[in-house]
Amino acid sequence: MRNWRYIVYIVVISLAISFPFYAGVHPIHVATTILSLLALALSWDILLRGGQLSLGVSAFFGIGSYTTVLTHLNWEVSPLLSIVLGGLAAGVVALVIGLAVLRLRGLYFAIVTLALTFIFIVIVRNLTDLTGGAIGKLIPSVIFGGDPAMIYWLTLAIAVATIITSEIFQKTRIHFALTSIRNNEIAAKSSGIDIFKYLLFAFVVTAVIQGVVGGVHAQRFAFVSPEESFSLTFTILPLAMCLLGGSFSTLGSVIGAGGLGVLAEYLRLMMPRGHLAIYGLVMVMAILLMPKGIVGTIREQLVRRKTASS
Amino acid sequence: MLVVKGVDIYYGKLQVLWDLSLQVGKESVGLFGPNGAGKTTLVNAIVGLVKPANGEITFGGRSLLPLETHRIIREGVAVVPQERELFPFMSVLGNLKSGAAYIPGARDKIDERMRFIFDIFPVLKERLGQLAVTLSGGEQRMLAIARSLMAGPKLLILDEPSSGLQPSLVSDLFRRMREIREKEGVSILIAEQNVRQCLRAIDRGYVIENGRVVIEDSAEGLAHSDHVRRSYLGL
Amino acid sequence: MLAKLRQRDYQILIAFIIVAAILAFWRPHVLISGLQRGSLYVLIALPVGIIYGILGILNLAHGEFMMLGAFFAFSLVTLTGIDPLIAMLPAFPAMFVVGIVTYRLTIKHVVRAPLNQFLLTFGLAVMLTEMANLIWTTRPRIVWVPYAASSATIGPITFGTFEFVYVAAAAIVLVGMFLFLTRTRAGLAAMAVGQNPRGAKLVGIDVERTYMMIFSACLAVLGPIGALFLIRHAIFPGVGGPFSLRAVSIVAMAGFGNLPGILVWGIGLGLAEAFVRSFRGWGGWADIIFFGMIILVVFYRSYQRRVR
Amino acid sequence: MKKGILLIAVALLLASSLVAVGCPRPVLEEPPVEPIRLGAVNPLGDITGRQSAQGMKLAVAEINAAGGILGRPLELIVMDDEFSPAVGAAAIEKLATVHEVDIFIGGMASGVHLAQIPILAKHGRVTVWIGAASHLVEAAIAALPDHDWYFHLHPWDYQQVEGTVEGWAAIVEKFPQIRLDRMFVAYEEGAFGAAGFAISRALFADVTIEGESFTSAVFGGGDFRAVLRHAKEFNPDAFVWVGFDPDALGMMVQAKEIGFAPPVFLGTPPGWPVGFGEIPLSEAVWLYGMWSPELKGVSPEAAHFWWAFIEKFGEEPATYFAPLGYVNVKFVAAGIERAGTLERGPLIEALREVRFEDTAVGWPLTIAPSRLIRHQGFTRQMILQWQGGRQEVIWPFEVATAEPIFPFPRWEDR
Amino acid sequence: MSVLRIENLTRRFGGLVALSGVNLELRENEILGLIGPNGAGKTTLVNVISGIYLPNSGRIIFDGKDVTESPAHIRCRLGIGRTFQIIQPNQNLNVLENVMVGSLFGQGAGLKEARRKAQEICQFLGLSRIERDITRLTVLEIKKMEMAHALATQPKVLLLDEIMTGLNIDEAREVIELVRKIRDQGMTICVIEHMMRIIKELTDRVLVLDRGEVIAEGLYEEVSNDPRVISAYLGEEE
Repeated sequence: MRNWRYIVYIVVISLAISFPFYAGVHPIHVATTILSLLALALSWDILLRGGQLSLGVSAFFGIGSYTTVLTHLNWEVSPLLSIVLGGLAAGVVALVIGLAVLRLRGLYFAIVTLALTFIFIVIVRNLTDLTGGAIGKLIPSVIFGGDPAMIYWLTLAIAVATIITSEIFQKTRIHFALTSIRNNEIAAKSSGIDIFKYLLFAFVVTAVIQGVVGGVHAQRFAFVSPEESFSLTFTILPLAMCLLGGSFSTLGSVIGAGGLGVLAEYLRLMMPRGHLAIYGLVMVMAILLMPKGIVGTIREQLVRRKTASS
Repeated sequence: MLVVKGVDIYYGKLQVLWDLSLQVGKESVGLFGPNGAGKTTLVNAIVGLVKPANGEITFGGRSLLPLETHRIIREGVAVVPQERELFPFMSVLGNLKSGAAYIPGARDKIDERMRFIFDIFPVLKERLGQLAVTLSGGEQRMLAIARSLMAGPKLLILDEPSSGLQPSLVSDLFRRMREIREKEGVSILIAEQNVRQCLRAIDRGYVIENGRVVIEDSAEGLAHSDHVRRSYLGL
Repeated sequence: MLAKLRQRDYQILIAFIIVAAILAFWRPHVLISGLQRGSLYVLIALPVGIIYGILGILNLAHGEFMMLGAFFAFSLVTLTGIDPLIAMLPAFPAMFVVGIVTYRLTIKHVVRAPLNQFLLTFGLAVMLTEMANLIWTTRPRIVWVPYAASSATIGPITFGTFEFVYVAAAAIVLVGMFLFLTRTRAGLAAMAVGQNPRGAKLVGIDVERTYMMIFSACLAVLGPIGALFLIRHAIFPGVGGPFSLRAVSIVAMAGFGNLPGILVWGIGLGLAEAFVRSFRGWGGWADIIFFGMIILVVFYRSYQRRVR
Repeated sequence: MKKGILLIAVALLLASSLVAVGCPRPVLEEPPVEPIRLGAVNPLGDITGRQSAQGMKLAVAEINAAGGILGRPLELIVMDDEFSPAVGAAAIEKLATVHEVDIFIGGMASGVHLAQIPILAKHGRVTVWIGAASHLVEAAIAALPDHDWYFHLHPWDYQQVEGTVEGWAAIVEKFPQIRLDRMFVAYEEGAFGAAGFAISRALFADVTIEGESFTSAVFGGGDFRAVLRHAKEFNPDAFVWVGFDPDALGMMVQAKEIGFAPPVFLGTPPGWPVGFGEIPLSEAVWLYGMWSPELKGVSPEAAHFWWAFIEKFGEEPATYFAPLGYVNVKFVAAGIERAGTLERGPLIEALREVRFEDTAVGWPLTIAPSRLIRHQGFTRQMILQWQGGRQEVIWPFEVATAEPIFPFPRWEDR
Repeated sequence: MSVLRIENLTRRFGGLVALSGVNLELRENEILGLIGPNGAGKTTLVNVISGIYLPNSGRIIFDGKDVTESPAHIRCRLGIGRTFQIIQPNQNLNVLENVMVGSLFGQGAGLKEARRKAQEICQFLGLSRIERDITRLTVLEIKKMEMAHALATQPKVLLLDEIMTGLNIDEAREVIELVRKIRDQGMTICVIEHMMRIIKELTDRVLVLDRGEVIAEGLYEEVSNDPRVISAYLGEEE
């Protein structure tokens, strides 16, 4: 029966990889966007598993975007390498500010990470010489010459890497550390868990993911600006996807991102004007009817059925 | 006064009370049993925090089952829960007032009730302006009892009043319960693990085990019951 | 805790008065516009603080509800031609009803479920904005009343006077809330519910109803606030979003549940912003002051907590 | 809980019916024969994008009513970009591959368009764009190996400023009492304002310019007192604010508060709040624009558009993107007519030759190279002034509808 | 031979002195009872020893090393294990996984090894149904799990904070037997209780705390007759 599972994995992965061969260009674009949001959602969830609710996804996304564009422009670093640098820069920034902000908990952590996003916006906007100020910067050419399939594969690779990271976080000792921290920090400490180390590690790893996604975004659309690169959309949309799909699991974010992404596309088609209102309504309804997210609710039903039969 | 009849309660699939019946008239009644026997569940069921699957709970002839908790309290049932459930950042005075303010009959008699309470718990008078959170464990327990008395209840239910109290305070507490019973004429139901101390305060008692009533007897009878001795007094 | 002045608050108050005195001589207009703007922040943040303190819900759609209140007042003004100040009166019950409906349909189900309320109130924000967009479009709407631009001159400085209404309104709302919470039975119930909902049930308080009333009352206040806002600002569907963010930030800064703190930090931020802006060419950095201060204060608080 | 779900369901119904009423029918007109497909991308949630799409619809309806072009009807497909680069880019891809449009039209925000350019370039189909004024966009297009297929009707940001430089020179010459030696520019701190200020500073060569940024009311700002105070201290001949529509009221009210009434008070938002002209503070405020409703008095085409639009949609055009959308389709139609084919080469050639003496925006339209790209349409914007609640055209003098009011009347006299 | 020595330990919370000048010595392989009325500072002492709070003054010497300033997780790894009075088991993990956390981080075991050790310990404590959901455990099982979790960190010293609370007499007996069994494995144990009966049965030596101070130390019989203890613990004679 175990093998059956792997067959599903293989089918899904090969379908995902071969997607550009049987899908039109528009679906590829949509899928690329969904995949990058998926990576953001999952990275957000990884930190949440340690009990830390970050509202600073946009900050690392933006840092990644800017680093990518600036290194690419100023030092003529190749696009792929510049994306890696974007991730590294986000990681380094996370390491530095993590030393301070990870001492905070709960809503205080959330508010400070959000405030940091705005501080980055102000800094980027005012350092006109380096960043191009409010107007932003332009790259003369898009990565891979704008080939949507190549960009899709790149994004897919990042999303898969994020999924693997997430699974590693779920299957190794890190999982035990993060859940214990989320459950009760004092008890976790007394079990020998170095809380700060694990949270910092998760914070940096997720920041790197967010930075890389930001870098790809910048390379894909070939420009950065404070409003676009630090847009709160990149915090809120992944958050919504993760919570709707179900937090604390890899599958939850995957389903949430896929579901909400496709839904958004469908709504846009159905009603060119006003689909965003429905989008909001769907979020509200989902929270009211499925407070644990899609995966959480299904899992709960399964458990209930199991206990009922036993 | 309070009649519990054939009550079954489940937590999910797990049944915790089995066909449980008891009565409290104008008297003090003890409800004994080891941890996990279902005492707290029964208390919660009476005040409407848990709804039974079967059975009936009436108070003064009126069914309590369809009522929400705050309605039951307004009917004249007061409860001192095990966790005390005070308002930590409110003063002692505020806590006391809150006990009477939402009970139709009691809200006009706050001063009168307050005098009565200072009579029984003089220490609270000294602490009137202090925040509840700054009181010691014993004082908080007194405040919780005093708050429920502010409502001028017909029935007072205490859940594990001795838990977390040092032994010297426990006997004092039960002495006061006796006093309240005599002065106020209020019916009292005490759910307790500590049988020996509690027997002084009650007229009659039930012993429950695994969600079923196993013994019902007078205080005198319970004190001499072998069964009770064996399982609870550790003798 | 809730609405209780402590010694430290007095110290902050004195520090405030000193800062104000210095500003009054050095840059008087900073004092005036900072106070006015800060009061607006306080006005919008206070209900957020109350809702958080009692229901445990951080309402991210707060600014959007203010937008709704402002549009209600606007519709009333344009349809009937009444003065916006008079439109404040019907705006109160109207928003109260909005509050009740919102509570019953949504908030009720997520009280004290921290993650979900985040998403729920955010979903509400999106919905309200987009519905307003469908009804009124994104074109900004304005009303004009001559007193909105009234001004006074004292010595060398000329300044706008209308926004002192914000200061007065903030004072009224704060004092009103304080009296309500400490002097009335319903207020006592609200405090009790906020501190211990289970305990509140056990003294006979209808917790559900208290939640609903407090939530609705806090939204109802947004009706008049929206009308006051309308007098000085153009309104459009997205007008509330930034204020949601600011209000939540101020509440976080004050320490969740600390109402006088909202007053202090709301006005403090107003003054700080006005101060930075008063230097020509540095206005672009004003936001960094706002968010930087939030970060510093939050860190200071957590540091304090750890030492204690 | 059951009851709750029921309530929610009712709310859902109400909300969706509201949405259904609020949103226009899908913008598809069923064609009898193979139509010519135009694909437009606009931010439909915003008034500019929505009315721009309406303007296009009006033009398509008129052309189809007259028998279409080359015997084929026009089909217009409008997609929303939600002001998001990712959505806007995907929309182009969809129009190209799913709807297989022949020509791309539309547009608004520069940020969105920057993301669309690579995809437009990949498909290389004829594109006639009426938005995206940023010089960054021009640079991005010029950097493409080939951009013959790209037509840009909206003036670039620097051209807009060049136009005002030219216009002001003409105004100062014609009305000697007006002076323009010292200018104070208050600009919103985002891309729109920052670019406006930078270009103004570069192009108004003979003018002493000071500037300061402010936070627009769109982003929760709206407190302009410090900026206005600094402007007052500077004592300029002209005060210019570069911001968005919601900033308009605050600017006027707060300037009046501190008694700041410079000889020229000028605002450059993309549109104005509803009823702005009716408030007394608006009198004699200058503005720049591509168009004015008052042009219907001097331009027959503008007048035709004005009344047709009102008749079709029951509302007045509120932004110049309404007539510009109309011109967009008219221009494309004229090109196709002239080329007699949809083939790329001849069509580009024909579009290059299209010449309108008069358009819905009141300007003549011809295609000429701009600083960096080959096919640029309009290159100037007008200088207007609010007079008696109307936006009167002051310059160019050929289409002027009124004489300027100068100097700015004192606040107390209103 | 002392495993843990505490010298002159003081801890204040704001104005409240929770512990003042506490001296304590844990001898190898003994069971020490730590008793005292409510608010005496028992749990605070445990928290200071395990590193949840740092002391204001004083020293903690463990196994010959000064650990006064060491963070909690380091002390756990050195060999100070503890249970909590209010147990908050990790709801997202099953029984075995909860126990595994101890060996994973307390002794740095790998996943496989941790699982094996956790199984061993559960078996040792008579904890069956280890794949079970936490929410369906009995009180006794939860207590056992808490002990198993602490044991899994392989401590030299085990601090049991009110592990008997909420158990009935039979269950308490079972736990007392288990504690003895654990001690026989060569561990040093400190039991915090306020039920005298259990202390009497279980411990070798007793230390009495009252208002943050050690007021008596010695064998149960000696201590229980100490008038200071009686008045502190049972209240002043009326």
